[in-house]
Amino acid sequence: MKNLKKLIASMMIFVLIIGTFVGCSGGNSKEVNNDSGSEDQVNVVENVDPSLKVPVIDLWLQSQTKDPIRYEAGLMIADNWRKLGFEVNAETREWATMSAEGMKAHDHDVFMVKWGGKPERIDPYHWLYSMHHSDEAVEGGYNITGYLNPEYDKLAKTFATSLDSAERQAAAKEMQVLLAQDVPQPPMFKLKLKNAYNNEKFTNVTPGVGLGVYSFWNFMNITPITDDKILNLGQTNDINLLNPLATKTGQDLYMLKNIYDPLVRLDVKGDVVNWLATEVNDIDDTTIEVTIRDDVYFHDGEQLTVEDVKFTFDFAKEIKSPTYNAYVRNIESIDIVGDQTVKFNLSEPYAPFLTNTLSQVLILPEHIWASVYEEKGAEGVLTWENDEPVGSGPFKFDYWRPNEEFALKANKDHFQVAHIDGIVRTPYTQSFGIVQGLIAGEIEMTSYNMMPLDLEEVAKASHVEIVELPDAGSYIIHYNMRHKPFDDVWARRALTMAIPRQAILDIVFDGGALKTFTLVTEDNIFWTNPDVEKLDFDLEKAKAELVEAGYQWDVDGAIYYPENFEPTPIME
Amino acid sequence: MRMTKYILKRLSIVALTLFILLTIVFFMFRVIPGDPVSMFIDSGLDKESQELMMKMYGLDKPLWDQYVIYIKGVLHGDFGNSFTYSKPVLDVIGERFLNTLVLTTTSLLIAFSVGITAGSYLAWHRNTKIDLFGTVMALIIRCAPVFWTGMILLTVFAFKLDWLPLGGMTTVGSNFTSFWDKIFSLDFLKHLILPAITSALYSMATPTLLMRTSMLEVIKEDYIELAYAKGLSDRNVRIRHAMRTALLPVVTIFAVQAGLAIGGSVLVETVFRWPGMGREIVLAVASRDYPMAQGAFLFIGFTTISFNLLADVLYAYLDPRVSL
Amino acid sequence: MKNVFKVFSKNKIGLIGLIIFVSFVLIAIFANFLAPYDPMEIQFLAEGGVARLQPPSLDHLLGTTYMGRDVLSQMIIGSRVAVLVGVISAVCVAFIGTNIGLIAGYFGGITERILMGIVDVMYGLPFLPFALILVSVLGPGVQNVILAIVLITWRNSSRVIRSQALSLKNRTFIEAAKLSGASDWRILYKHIAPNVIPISLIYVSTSMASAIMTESSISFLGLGDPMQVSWGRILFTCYSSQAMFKAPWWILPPGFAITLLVLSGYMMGRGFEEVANPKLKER
Amino acid sequence: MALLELNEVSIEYKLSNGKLKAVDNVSLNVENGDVVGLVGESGCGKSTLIKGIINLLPSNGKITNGEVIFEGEDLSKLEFEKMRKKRWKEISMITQSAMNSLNPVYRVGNQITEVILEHEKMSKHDAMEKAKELFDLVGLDRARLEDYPHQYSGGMKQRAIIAMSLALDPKLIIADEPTTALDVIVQSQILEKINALLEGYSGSMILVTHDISVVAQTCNKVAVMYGGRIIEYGDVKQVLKKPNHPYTMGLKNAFPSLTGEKKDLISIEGTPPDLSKKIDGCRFKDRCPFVLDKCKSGEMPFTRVESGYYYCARHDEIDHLRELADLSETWDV
Repeated sequence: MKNLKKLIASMMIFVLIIGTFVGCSGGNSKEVNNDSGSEDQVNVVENVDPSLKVPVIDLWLQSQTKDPIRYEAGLMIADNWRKLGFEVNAETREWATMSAEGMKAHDHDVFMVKWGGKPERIDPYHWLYSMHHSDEAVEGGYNITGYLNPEYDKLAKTFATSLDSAERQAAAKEMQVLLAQDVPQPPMFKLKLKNAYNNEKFTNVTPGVGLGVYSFWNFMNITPITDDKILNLGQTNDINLLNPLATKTGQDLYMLKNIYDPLVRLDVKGDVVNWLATEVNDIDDTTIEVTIRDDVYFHDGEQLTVEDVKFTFDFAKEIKSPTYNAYVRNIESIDIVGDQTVKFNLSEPYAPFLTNTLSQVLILPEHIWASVYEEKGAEGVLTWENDEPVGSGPFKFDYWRPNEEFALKANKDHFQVAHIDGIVRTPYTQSFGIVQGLIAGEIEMTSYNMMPLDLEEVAKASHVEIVELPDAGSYIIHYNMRHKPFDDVWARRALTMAIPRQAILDIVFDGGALKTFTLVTEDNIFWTNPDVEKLDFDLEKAKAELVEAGYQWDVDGAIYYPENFEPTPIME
Repeated sequence: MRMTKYILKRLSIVALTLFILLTIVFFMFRVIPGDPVSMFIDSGLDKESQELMMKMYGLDKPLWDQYVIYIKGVLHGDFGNSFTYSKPVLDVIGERFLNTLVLTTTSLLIAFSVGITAGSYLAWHRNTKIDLFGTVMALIIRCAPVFWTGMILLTVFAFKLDWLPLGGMTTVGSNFTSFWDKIFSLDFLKHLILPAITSALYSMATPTLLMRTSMLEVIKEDYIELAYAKGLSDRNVRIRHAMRTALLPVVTIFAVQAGLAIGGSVLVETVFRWPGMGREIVLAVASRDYPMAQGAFLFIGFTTISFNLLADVLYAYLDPRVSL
Repeated sequence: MKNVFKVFSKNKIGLIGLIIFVSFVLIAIFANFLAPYDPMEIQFLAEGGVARLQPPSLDHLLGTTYMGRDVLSQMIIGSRVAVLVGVISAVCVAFIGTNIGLIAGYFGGITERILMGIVDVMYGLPFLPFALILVSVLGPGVQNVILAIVLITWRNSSRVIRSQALSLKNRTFIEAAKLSGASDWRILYKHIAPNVIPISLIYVSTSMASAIMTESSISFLGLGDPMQVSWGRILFTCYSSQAMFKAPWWILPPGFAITLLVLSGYMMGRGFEEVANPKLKER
Repeated sequence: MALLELNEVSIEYKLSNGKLKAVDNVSLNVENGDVVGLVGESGCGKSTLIKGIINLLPSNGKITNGEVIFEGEDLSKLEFEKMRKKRWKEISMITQSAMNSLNPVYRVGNQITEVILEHEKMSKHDAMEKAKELFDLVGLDRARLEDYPHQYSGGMKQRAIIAMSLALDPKLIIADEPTTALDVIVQSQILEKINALLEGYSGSMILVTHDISVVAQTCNKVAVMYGGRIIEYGDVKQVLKKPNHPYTMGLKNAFPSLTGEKKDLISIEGTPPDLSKKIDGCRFKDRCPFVLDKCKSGEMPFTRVESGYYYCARHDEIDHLRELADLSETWDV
């Protein structure tokens, strides 16, 4: 027994030794690299007041599961920020945690999000108004960074309410200038989306802005070459829910947009075109009159009438649909003013009413939804699965076997008939399945964004053609202007200039993206302002601006605030 | 009669365990940071809509109320609606659960039939080179991470040789009228082979080694000598007497292995994209789909406990010395 | 240390296990000296461009990853997480499990019923899914992975230790100690505990093996500590980069390393088992 | 012709550190109707010998020399299948520890019918009928056939094994210490049962035991084994009344008197020889009180007596030694 005790004791010591050794060595895998500071020894102070030390920056990274790109890019950004003397604590978070604490509660220091370039964001209301107006700087609001700029707010107001598009355009361009110099949450990259299709079976592929080949117009225009007129679509996720009033994922909505019709649609460039509507008239700032077609029928044979239109908007409001809330919120009332005409009365002027409201709200058949409401009540409508959706769109719901297939067939009675006979959508759950499926001919099209390794793989198959389209959304790095050091514009500008954009493009994106300096991407010709200040990677200049603002460094290269420092939130 | 009483008693313990489990799980999921709504902010859910959606999910109520509502629902067989699928949790889980069950049952069948045969074979040829090789192999396979084995099998048999599909449960575009129609199809079988073998390889080592040890023990017994003296054939002695008796301890670990296999199905299902419970639980946790995760967790727990019960009953059936 | 070797020198399996384990520990301790590159540093080709998916060469003995990182260095640094998680969780698991088993077995009555009730409920928990949820609750990080593993696996040893304590407490030498007026705790830790230690040691080794396996599984599912290179995460990165079919040099080494280290745990456990129960030697 | 004829049989075990000659050059005849007692201390090779007869040696044991002739056929050279057919049918066994000789997971009845069905073309039902008759014969309740071994007492198990051994009416039954593991009362019951059964049994039997009193009650011949060799063989009455080998004398002293006269039991000091080493001279030399120099080397002379034989270097002084052997001082070391 005695021997055993000794044995235990020695093992314990052994364990402790391992623990300390391995544990200690675990901490120092990243060393602060100060080689840039050694060249110009400006503002290096020997006995700097420790209370002036610029606080540690918590950089939240997306865990690799969701997006390896943001993870890798984040590591590179952190490395370069450290070169400026900032102490950066990079840690990863799950998306659900990060969005609740950052996107919603605004408790972050800094994190990155890839914002999707949906067609309804072509009118840059979301980018310029929602994301930067002071009204949205509250918890849950889109002004995640907490950008407060009265001058900007004024421009934003004009942009949001004016019906004169030239005036709106001018305001938008001015706002972009302000954002580019204040860099509250600068955009960094936009993807070069690479979708693929089978060119031996289909032609006339029309990718639409934001959605690529997943665009409604592509489904309308794509033309079969062979007798196989069913388009097999491979995606990574399955459809979740077919209730337009309750769904929250784009994947569901884009399919629902084929089944249901809105009053107007956004075309491949994002411009408004009439759809159910034949005529849209602005009577004044807050009154819009819409006349609809008289030849539209729901898939069950009932005619689509102005009553259905009025019902849809009223209903979404009545049952408090979270999905439609943003669209119908500022509609005060809807009047039926003629056999085919309705009048929308807005509570306040809302410029993007067509792009952001009329194009998004899908007209529901009153005869179906009213009875569901009667049966289940408001909550019941929101949890209703709507397993066999009846719409009026150019595609009818065919069947859905979860995790296996979701199928639509063309509605030959629609006022605009697609060239294909149907769509079969298969969820693959992992992208290499999609790539192999394309090569093997199991599927003919995917909106999955091909990675370099995938491209290598499909290059061997001559029937797979790549469609390239720049993304209208971008990777945005969200600083929090409520937290130090992001409350100071000079710190933000310097940090922005320390983002190694080119290196990230080369290494992380492997050429699959472009740099971007404005939230309204350069391809959005009408709205973008190409002449904004471009704070690209430039450590020298970053350092110079910090020096000019009075920042100082200790001998180890760590950065400190100047004495009696008052942050400058925005440029004068 | 005694058997029924025993089972009833066991079932009540099961129910209690499940209730405790349920409570732990319920509160644990609420402790996980993040909520099921805010993760959709970037896709266009503004402030007011987020609140409406929280209300839609019933998450605006105090935690205790939510718990009471949930427990009441469970007692009525209602596990709530999945946030992600907006379907009753049972509907979603039902199918996933069957998928997992098919996979684990197949792999356990393979693992135990091969393991038992191999173990008794090794014991029969004890102290030979085959025995040494087999034992070492079993140990090594047991120590190899199952997802890694899966990745390698996938690379070799699906990618390089192209004999078997790369994953999933059925070929894209195949059409089955029912669950049974599906699982008895050749296509399904092809998809099943790799994940089942991967999982089986992992579960195989324990029964093999245990069977070997147990056999070695049994071979020394007098009744084996007597069986030989009786003039029974080698085969008969080995199968009817040695293996049959040596089987008993192996049965007891069946429950443990089944529990491990079901819990471990997360890994195999991830590697092979098998639409089962394990993967669903990971997805549900990631998307904070509380009802789904709770339900899935409860199902897995229930299955684990049921397998324990099954093993006990099976043991009592196989060993006349044990009465329940 | 001498004692450890003395125990093992008689026992081949245990000795091999110990040698493997000690080698990994040494690699882990000296990882920073052994690793030819920083495991997270992106390597570039001489002609520029990232050294993506380079097969093994003299510069990179085990090739590079898709992001151009040196696989060998990642393997070496990754051993730290494995050894750390393995050793610490094993010791904690055995410590907690042994104590709970001892207390339950010795005191009996309501204490035992409650403790063993907890163990029973713990057994109803599906191991890996529960570990995943715990890690989600606690957040990523090696220490949280260890905590999650310990919180679940202590159940394994407590049952066996309890039955040992049960049988020991009725032995005459315990009765004698009681009569001489020793307190319960003194009897428990002075007289009973030393007798169950050989069994605890078996659990230390096997818990180490299972902890290492669990850590790599959690990392493989993407829930490990993303700031630490670990073998499971190397596999996860390889799997999710879709390069697994093309880069055997990337996918094979971590698996072999995990297998070997886990194996060493079981082998040492086997060694302790033979010490605790010499009858096994004949097999 | 003898039923079983062992000619100079030697059996060796291969061990990790060499060889062990468990049976060394043993010859023995069993005639039809004989009940031969095989007596010896544990480890003397008697179990090995009988395993050698039915060819059930463990894999490291081997008959290295001699022949085992059963009904004119050398069993040691018989191939497995042919041997298998003979087992139980021709030679059955009553095993040493009936406690463990029944498989715990099968009903006793099934274990009996199993052997009947294996060797005879018979329906299951008939086999069961036969088993019932056998149970009647050994005095067990027929209904107990349906029970599992763990529901039996030790004596019942032994009876069940006896019943089983009789199932195929074999020519030879080898009873390997059938009573050792039982308590005294049950021992005598079982022994009585065996004796009673032998009345109606025409075949032969080898009764292995370390208890010489059992031999006296049951057997008509006795072979005394020591250190791997039969050192004395002969008619039971002859041998017990006038043992010729000092070991037999000692053995006789160690057990209660057969005639019932009161006397002190004297045990033989020392341990049997290590069979893994080559033994020169008499195997009993280290424990024999009468040991002389001539005992210590070479082969011991073979002395034939009226009903058998023995090996002792002092064969010419046996009567004198026998007197000395009755005194307990002789055996003091």
